[in-house]
Amino acid sequence: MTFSSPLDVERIRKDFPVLERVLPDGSPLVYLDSANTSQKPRQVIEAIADYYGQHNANVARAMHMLGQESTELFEGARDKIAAFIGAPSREEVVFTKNSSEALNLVANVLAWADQPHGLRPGDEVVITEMEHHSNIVPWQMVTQRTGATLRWLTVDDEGRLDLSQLDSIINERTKVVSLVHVSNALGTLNPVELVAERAHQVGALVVVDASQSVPQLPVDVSRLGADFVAFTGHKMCGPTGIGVLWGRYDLLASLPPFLGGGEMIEVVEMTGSTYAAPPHRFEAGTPPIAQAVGLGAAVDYLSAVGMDVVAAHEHAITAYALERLAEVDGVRVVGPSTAQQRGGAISLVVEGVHPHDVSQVLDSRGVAVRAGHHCARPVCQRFGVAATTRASFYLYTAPQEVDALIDGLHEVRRFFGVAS
Amino acid sequence: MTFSSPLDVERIRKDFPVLERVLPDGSPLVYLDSANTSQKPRQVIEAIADYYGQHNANVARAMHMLGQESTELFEGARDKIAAFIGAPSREEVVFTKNSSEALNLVANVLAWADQPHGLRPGDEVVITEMEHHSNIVPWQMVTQRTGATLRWLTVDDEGRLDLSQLDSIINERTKVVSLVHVSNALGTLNPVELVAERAHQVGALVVVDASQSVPQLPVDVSRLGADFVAFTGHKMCGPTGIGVLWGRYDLLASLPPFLGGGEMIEVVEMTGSTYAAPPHRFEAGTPPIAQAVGLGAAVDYLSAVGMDVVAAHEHAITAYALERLAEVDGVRVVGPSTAQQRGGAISLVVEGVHPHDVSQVLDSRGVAVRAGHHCARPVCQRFGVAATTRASFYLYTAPQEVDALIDGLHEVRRFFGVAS
Amino acid sequence: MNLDSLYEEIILDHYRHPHHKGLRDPFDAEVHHVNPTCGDEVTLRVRVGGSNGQGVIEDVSYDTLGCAISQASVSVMADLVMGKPLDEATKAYDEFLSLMQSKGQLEPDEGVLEDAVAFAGVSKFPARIKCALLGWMAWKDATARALAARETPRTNEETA
Amino acid sequence: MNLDSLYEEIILDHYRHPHHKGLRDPFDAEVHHVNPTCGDEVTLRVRVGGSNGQGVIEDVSYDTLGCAISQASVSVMADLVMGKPLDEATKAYDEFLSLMQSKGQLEPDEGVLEDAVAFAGVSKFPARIKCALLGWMAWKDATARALAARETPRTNEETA
Ligand SMILES: Cc1ncc(COP(=O)(O)O)c(C=O)c1O
Ligand SMILES: Cc1ncc(COP(=O)(O)O)c(C=O)c1O
Repeated sequence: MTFSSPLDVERIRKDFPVLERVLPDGSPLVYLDSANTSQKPRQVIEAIADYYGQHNANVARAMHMLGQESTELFEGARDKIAAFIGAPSREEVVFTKNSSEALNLVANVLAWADQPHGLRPGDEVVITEMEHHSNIVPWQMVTQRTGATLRWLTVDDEGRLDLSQLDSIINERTKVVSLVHVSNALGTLNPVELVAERAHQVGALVVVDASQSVPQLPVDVSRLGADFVAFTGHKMCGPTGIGVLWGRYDLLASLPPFLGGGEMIEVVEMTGSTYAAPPHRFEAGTPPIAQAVGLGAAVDYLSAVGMDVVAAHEHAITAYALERLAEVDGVRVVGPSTAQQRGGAISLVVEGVHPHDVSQVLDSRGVAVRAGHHCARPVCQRFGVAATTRASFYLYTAPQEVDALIDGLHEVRRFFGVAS
Repeated sequence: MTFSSPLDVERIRKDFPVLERVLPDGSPLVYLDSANTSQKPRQVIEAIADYYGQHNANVARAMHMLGQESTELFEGARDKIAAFIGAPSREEVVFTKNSSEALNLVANVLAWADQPHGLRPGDEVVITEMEHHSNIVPWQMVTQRTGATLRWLTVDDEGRLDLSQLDSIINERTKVVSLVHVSNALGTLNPVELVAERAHQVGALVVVDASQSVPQLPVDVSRLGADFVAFTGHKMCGPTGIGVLWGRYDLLASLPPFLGGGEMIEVVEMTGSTYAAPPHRFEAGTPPIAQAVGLGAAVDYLSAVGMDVVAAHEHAITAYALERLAEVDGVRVVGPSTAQQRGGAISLVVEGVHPHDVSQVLDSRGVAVRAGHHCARPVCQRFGVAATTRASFYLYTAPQEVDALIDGLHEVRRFFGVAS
Repeated sequence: MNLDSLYEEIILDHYRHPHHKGLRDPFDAEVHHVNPTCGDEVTLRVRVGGSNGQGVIEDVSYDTLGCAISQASVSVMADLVMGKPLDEATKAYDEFLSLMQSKGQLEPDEGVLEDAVAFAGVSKFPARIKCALLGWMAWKDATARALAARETPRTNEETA
Repeated sequence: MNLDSLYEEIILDHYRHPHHKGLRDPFDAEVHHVNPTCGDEVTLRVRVGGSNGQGVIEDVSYDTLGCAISQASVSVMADLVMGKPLDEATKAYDEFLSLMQSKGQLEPDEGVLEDAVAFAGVSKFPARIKCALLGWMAWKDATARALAARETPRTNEETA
């Protein structure tokens, strides 16, 4: 088995302090849970500490020295993120607390919007069967509240969207199509452009949950065909507590606000208020300032490595893992079995052993994976399993860590007596 | 003029790295903008860096070593915060992104709730004229959406609530009373218990915006008479990107969720979902993990100093500042003129000089204050000013910094030629 | 963490050969519990007999979908409570709950818990405590419902 | 930061003795602009004359509530654009906007900006740029509206 990546993983690993952790028995930590949350490089940790220790102040409102520094750092981070995703304008980048809030924001403001975008009884919202709960539940909530109907594209046995239904499920009643770019549960990379084209044909808005793709692939929002794109800082070397909603400016400017409060207003009177222009209209209260600074440092870090290089490494390690997994008897991959059109999360089932028990045995050997439904219960049900074990990779994942996973899976089968 | 505080300010100041900053000309930074956001002690900055560098993982979902550590740190922070505010149960502490989200959360779930708490046409919501925009705009938005009516208690010339209207404004149509504990614009400490008693008489719920009080005073939610209390991490030595909503457990358990997504669910099916118990019901998506850890470190820090000591220091420095301000001709305090029933934010007007220009001159001398309406435009209008200059203090504020403010105000008057 | 302190031989035995598994009639109450983090599920039935003064757990039957810990735990629990007077069964429940919350600090009472003492190690694995408790919580809930149903006249087919 | 690089003598003069202040008739358009961060306000009227081929700014009058920078800026702006052909006034606007965005890096063209060159220092104070721009933005908006109104027949009392 050969492994080849354009990335010098050993050099990258030195930037991530947590990768130096060892187990009580001295064996190294093998962190294969990056689709859940990524580790943070020193550069990000230090940017946050430096912000708090040297420049901390509230933004926009303060005109003193620290206030100017923090405002420049915060709005500078917005510039960096706009450039990172190819946003035509920095005003299209809205900071939220995570992807989930970004998706809820869109769902709620569409429920409250005037025509043409407002959700009304008889309207339809289309999602897919492989969505994360954060792209299911908000739409269930708003369709219930507005009387609109929730529909979904189903998934085939290989974990791909069944596009044969595309033209019937997305039809002239469809107001919104919201789908995941790269599935966190299956790893599938969806043909967003194709779905978006159909959605736009019928005048529907397109929301893309890019929580897994922005960290892994070069994503250019101006080419994706989306009207809104959501992603989350903690999965892309950035801090927790920050997410991003990108939206087309004209659209954002036509929509009502989500949360009310400081910074999102124009003029407040007791009897009524007017609202600021995007992005501030959607950023009520003190924003995640230090977190934006940290996310800015994260995109600097990723850009310095190069997102094409990150993607190539992710592809190489995923291909390597899929090949090596095929060696282990009684292990079945849930989702695409090759690395084509695929991200770096691999869900697997060890026949006869519950995913909890799989991950427990792996953890005892320092191999950190996730077991459960990965906040995507419907797609687990689609594959007839309550849960899976998921290994997921990032730019700091070394092929030896995949080897440790494979060794661990052999041990799992031995320990629970299912090895032949 | 004498100043006496139980706190060793010089020792405290050593914990705050940013206080070592100097201006280009070498003069020290005098940070008097703590009501806007507080500075962070080393202990908090290090807790965050240590979290990212040594324990970072997603919570609840991960059962590997790092996942267990981060879950313990995160849920441990919830315990600390529950203890800090005297919450009868840790399950009553909901993490939000800031105070503003906490207040919007309550407003929205009350709009969506079934009876007896749901807002309906004819119902009334009562706020006050001295609220921060974050406790005005959400209620404007939900009353507009539900057809309920927004009413408010007015403010007298000393910046106190006019309680003569209490029984008429809060009446049997009132469903919610939401008010600020300590005003960020005036400094006023409101008699929350008294207002809450009246509200409960008529069966209304009481929401307290404690964004300024939890940082400054010992606050015990079980004695305040409130049903919900909101506050924000960045004003109490903690990080940005985190706020807290405390709510009575039985109430939280009876209310619908706010945002939908990962972690707030029980069972998700494509056709509908059931929701987790509080607090998780109200925490969709990856929570502000590192921020909770940082806020936990902040309450450890404040508790070690002692909140009664913090309050005594704040009181002493406010009294000192009010006395010294009385020396400066042409300076008028907007809000209570003595330190009784008062927090440590002092809004002032320099006759003949716009607050922007006041703060610019002060900034040129290293004195950082805030100029503007402080996200409380209605109360500025009440006092016939578009804006004020606000100086605000915290446990690290030294009396010499108040002296620097006073010297600066004399210079303001000289520079703009309004000194007699 | 040491695997053997979690997966005791007794636990692995019950997991491989669960006792009292499969839903049975008659029963007084049936509940369905889910662990939302992982999707583990248990459906559990309870039959409470005995005189009014003192109930007796006559039968516990169940169906599960879950990990070794949750499956073994429900099996051990069924063994333990079946045939026991209600107060003794409840005592075992309380003892088991304390054990799970003990972070490995409690010496379990083998007289009360019997085979369930094998779960002492689980309390050191916070993520697995919910697995071990799933069946017990379901039993507690089902029993409470069965008792509540006894207060009201039985009219449904369950009593047929 | 050095105060004198912000509060140039010319600025303080205009602040203390603003030119063209007070709302006047006749006018073609009136606008009200607010700076939401600080609450500064300006009400501004514009009268555009001239032939169709080339408009001329005949009058600018205003009322303001604001800081020294915003008050001086609107006064200097009124001086500068009044009596100017539309294209020259617009050129001054563009030049002023560039100056404000220059972070102190641009050498302003005194031929175009006259007294407004005194605001060069403001561009080094990001928080004050909005103050300096408030009146200019209002003028730009009012002028655009006045021109739009000329396209449609004048029927309202403004033209009386
Ligand atoms: C009284 C009051 N309420 C609410 C807020 C809003 O807090 P945040 O901006 O953290 O949401 C603030 C601070 O800005 C405040 O002072
Ligand atoms: C595909 C996908 N969507 C949405 C989310 C939610 O992100 P967050 O938890 O940061 O809100 C996740 C991650 O948990 C995800 O993988």
